[in-house]
Amino acid sequence: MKKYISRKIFMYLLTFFVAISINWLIPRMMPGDPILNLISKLSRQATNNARLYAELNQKFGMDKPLFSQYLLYLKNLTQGDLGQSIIFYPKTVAAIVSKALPYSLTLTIPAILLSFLVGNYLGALAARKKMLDNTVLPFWYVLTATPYLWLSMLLAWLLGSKLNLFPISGAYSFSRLPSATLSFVLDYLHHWVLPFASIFFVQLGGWAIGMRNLIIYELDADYSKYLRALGAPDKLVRRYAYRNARLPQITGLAVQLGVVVVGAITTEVVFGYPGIGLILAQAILGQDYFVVQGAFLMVVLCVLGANFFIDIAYIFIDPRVRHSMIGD
Amino acid sequence: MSVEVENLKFYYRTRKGSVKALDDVSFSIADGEILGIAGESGCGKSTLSNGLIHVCPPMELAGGSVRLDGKNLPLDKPDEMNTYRFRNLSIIPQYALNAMNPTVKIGRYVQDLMQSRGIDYSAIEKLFADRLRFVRLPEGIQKRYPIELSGGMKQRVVMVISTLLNPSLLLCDEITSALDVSTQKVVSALVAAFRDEKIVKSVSFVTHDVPVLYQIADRILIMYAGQVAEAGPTEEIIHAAKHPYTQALVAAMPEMASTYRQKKHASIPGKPPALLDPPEGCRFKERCPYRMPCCDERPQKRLVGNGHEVYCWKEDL
Amino acid sequence: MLQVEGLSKTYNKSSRARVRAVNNVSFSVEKGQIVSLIGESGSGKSTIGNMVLQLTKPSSGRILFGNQDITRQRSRSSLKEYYRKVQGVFQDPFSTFNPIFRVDRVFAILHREFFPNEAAEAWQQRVEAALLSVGLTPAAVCGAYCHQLSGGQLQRILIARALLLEAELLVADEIISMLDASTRIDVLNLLGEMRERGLSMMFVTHDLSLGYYISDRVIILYKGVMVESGNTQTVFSDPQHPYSRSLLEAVPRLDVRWDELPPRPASRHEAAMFNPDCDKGSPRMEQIGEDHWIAVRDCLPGTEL
Amino acid sequence: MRLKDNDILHYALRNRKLRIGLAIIAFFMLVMLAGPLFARWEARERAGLYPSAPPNSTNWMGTTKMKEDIFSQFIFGTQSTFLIGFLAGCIGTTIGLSIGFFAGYVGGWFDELLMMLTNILLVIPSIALLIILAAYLPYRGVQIQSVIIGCTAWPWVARAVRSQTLSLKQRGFVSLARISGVSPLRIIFEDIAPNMLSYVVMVFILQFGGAILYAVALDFIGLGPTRGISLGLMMQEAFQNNALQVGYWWWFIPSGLSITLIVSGLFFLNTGLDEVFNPKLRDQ
Repeated sequence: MKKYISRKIFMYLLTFFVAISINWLIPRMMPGDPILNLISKLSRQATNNARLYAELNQKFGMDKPLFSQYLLYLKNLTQGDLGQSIIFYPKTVAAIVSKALPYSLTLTIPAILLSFLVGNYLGALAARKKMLDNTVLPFWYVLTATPYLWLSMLLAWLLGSKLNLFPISGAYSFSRLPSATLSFVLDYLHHWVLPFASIFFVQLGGWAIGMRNLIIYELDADYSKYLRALGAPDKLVRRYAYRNARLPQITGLAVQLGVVVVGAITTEVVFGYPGIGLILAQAILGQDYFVVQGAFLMVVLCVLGANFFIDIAYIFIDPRVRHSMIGD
Repeated sequence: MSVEVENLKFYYRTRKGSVKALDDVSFSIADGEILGIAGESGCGKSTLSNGLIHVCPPMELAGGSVRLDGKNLPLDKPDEMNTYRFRNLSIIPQYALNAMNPTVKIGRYVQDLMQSRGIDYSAIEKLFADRLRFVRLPEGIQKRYPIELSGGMKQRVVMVISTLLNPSLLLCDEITSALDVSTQKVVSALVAAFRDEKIVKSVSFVTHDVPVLYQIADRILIMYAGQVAEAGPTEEIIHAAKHPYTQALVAAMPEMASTYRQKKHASIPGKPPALLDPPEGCRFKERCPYRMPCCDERPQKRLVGNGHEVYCWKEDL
Repeated sequence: MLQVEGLSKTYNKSSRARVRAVNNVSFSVEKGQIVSLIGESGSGKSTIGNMVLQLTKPSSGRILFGNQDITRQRSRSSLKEYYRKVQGVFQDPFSTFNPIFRVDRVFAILHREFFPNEAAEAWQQRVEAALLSVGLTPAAVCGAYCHQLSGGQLQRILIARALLLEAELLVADEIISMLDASTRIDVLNLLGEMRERGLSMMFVTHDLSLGYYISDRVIILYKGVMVESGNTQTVFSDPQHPYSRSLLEAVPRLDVRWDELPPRPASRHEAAMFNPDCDKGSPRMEQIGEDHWIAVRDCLPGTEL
Repeated sequence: MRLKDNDILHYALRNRKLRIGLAIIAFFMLVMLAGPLFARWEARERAGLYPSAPPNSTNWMGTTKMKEDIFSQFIFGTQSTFLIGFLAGCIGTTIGLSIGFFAGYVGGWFDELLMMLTNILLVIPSIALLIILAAYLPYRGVQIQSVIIGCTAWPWVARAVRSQTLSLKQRGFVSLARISGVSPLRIIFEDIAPNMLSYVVMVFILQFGGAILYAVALDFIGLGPTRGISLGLMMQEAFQNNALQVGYWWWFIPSGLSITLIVSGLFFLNTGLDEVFNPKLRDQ
């Protein structure tokens, strides 16, 4: 057991290390001198680039050999110094990113978990009722095929500007300051509904379809046949099939995390929701590479953390995995 | 007579028509008797066991009746059959090695099963433990997952579970074919022991392995292409078979007494007929060395000894 | 013909649990001789077959074919030369034929790989001759897909394939366990006929009655260890190793019931026997009769037998 | 793959999902091929009489704020989106296939290494990788965008193909080929690959759809092709010019709808094929 976990930890550390290195390597892979590259982009910002050039040069230590640059980069990273933002000039990247993270998490985590639970339940239902299977199932396919940003725009336009039921930008109305009062929380939720809905519904379809197929396989498995041969009522057969079909869905959850990031980014942009996604989009428009790198690392960190958690938790959920790990 | 089967027919509905897998089969199993049912693959022996316990599409009941302890089984009404399943009629399936839910402990599995069948688990718990000891399985097995057991152990656990309510008829469907020789002997001896201990009243033991039947079966029923060829006491079927197919089948079995050089066994030429539209009359006529014109009509049952029936026109049986 | 010396194969399932599938097995197969490897699942019999066919790399030990150690060969040409003389037939006929091609593609592959410059008609003649010699009518078989033929027919096509290469050694790995009782005897008789024509064979099976029926010498395997070997009649009539004795008693027979088996005289070599369940290390083969060997513990020096 | 008996063909023709999928894809192929004949203006050309006009007789789909004709943008946008999806799909499938095949067939440390690489890339969200790659590219054409999408979308393909190859490798006909002296490369392409043809087609369809969704997301956050037009770019421009608040629905509804329809058509096609090849999933 310990060996399995230590191998997993090693794998995730390695993955994180590779992610950081990619993040560091790409600007250097690009043709031309990365600093000149950055400066040529910066020159359009009317800040005094002489001082910035000196600072960047010192920051990157371009004269030193490549490897020591890399060590410098890692050292800064460990102290949480992700560099200086250009478009939000005085603020450091670490500050910007850590301020945006809570908003992203409150949006994506509920969307992922709720869509997982509701989707699996609906999928199990569809495998049982033929009527549901023929009418709703094709609708779910269309749902998974919908780009997140289009669903967000549709909801924003329909429920937002046309019917004026929900605000369509920001995490809370501008006149308020974040405080723990009930009215602020209500206002916050009021802004939260539409972005949540657009991630939730697109994810929902995927889980429902996955569960519908998995349950059909489980209902056809030998242990279900044996239960029916012993006269067990459908309720028990379905309960067992649902539990076993949910296990592969949990591993699916881990993989899905990486995909849902796409949705989060574009949805946040449409609703102007101040999460990591919006920061990333603004940084790209403003050619602010430090923020882009910082946002990338934060996204990768969250996804890796969640994946690691699910991998370890899965050992305690599925006895077959636990058994194959310890060896008979 | 605990089990009487009359003109039973199970067909499979397919796109090209219905496959007559089991076509007008009649036999009976006395109390305390192990009836061996043998035949090559495709002769309908597994269709018989699965049909008796659970008729589900694409299989359908096309005719005939089955009486168990005098009561007519509603084979074509699955939910009505539920009252009989597991209580009076139970099965050890061919896929016994993965018949238990892999993610549930064995004790928990039996508990769920009992509660779902409306049986109070505390009454059964002691019996379940005794039966596990009877098949020489450790008590602690209830806390383990099916994946942690060997093939032989899983087979025995399923045998205990299937017979927990002392059914009067136990259907065994090819339970030895997936096992090694030594485990095979243990499992077949256990089936005989279950009958001796009156845990089950009668047993139908389906297999393609005729030597196993010679060891534990009281009577043997030989099936060919969905119909009964011959049925009778084990000794007569093996050493004094009357139906040409049974004679050829037993002759084609190499056994520990003869080698290739001493006695070259002969095989049966040709292939069993397709059951989509089976030939008229005796279905073995294409491959039978004693074929006669009258073989084009369906042979009637003829008694050639006490409880020894043959479906064949041949005069000097 | 084939000399196997000290052959072993260990799989490491996880870094701690190393499974020793084959443990220091040595035997030989002479010309025109059928040697059957009998054992239950997990006894390593198929692994030995695969190692002789060079489908699995042995962990240690040597395999000499005509005094050439094939475990050291590397080049593909030497491998192809080896397959010209040593061929195999596998257990599941329906898995041995690629379902999306016609069955006679296996012959076309032989033509391309081994006889590239032979004329098409001459090759077709030889194919039809080989099919006839295994009791198949070429017209019924050529051009068919594997799901249109019976298991017995498919296995006979593979045997015909070995004949086409004029193979000297055939490794038959459980080739009849998937066949029906009536067709399996045909294939067995065919193997018998080919032995008369000088083809030697390694017959891998878990069914003792088949081993008894067809083979000249027999090797009984248990957990990768060769517990007993020798002439078929001597071993089966006078088994010494406890495992072979229990195996022989477990076989369902058509002539006598289990409880009516005559009691066997006690084994003469109980003490020195190597028991794979509890003894570690590798056994040594000790001759206890004319062509009758059993595995003994190596660590007891000087015990006379 | 030769249809052994007409059973597969029979179910294929009757499968509703397959028919819907094919119909949608055929429609958009038509739009792509015949469309340019009806497009009276270039994508970026000043066309309509007045800006942000709703659909009318001259501009069938209305105009943008910059008086560009939305209908012609729609036609050329569909073309480039289709192209990106196809190219990225091909690249992603090819990389995934070759890594999956060789890791599965060769095994040993080679397999260990490739699978470690695949697992690493599987965990790192490919969109993040894409953004980093795209952000640093000085010039982004349609081809370059499909290359980077393809290069980051292959890990799940590699893992799935590897497990398929491992199971096929155990099949008898691979051992038979090996003892017939057939070279490993030929075994992979003549024995293993054809058996996975149906699976490879389904993988390609999923890659095609996935690539379109990624491309649209990239275009929307400003990393789309610097020249030319794509459906994602149209929606980004609509959003930038607050078409939502002002209600120029014709600017973003058709492009979003057509992306959804293309991708759902592909998903229907994939599920239909899945049901044809493993009957258990058919509608009960």
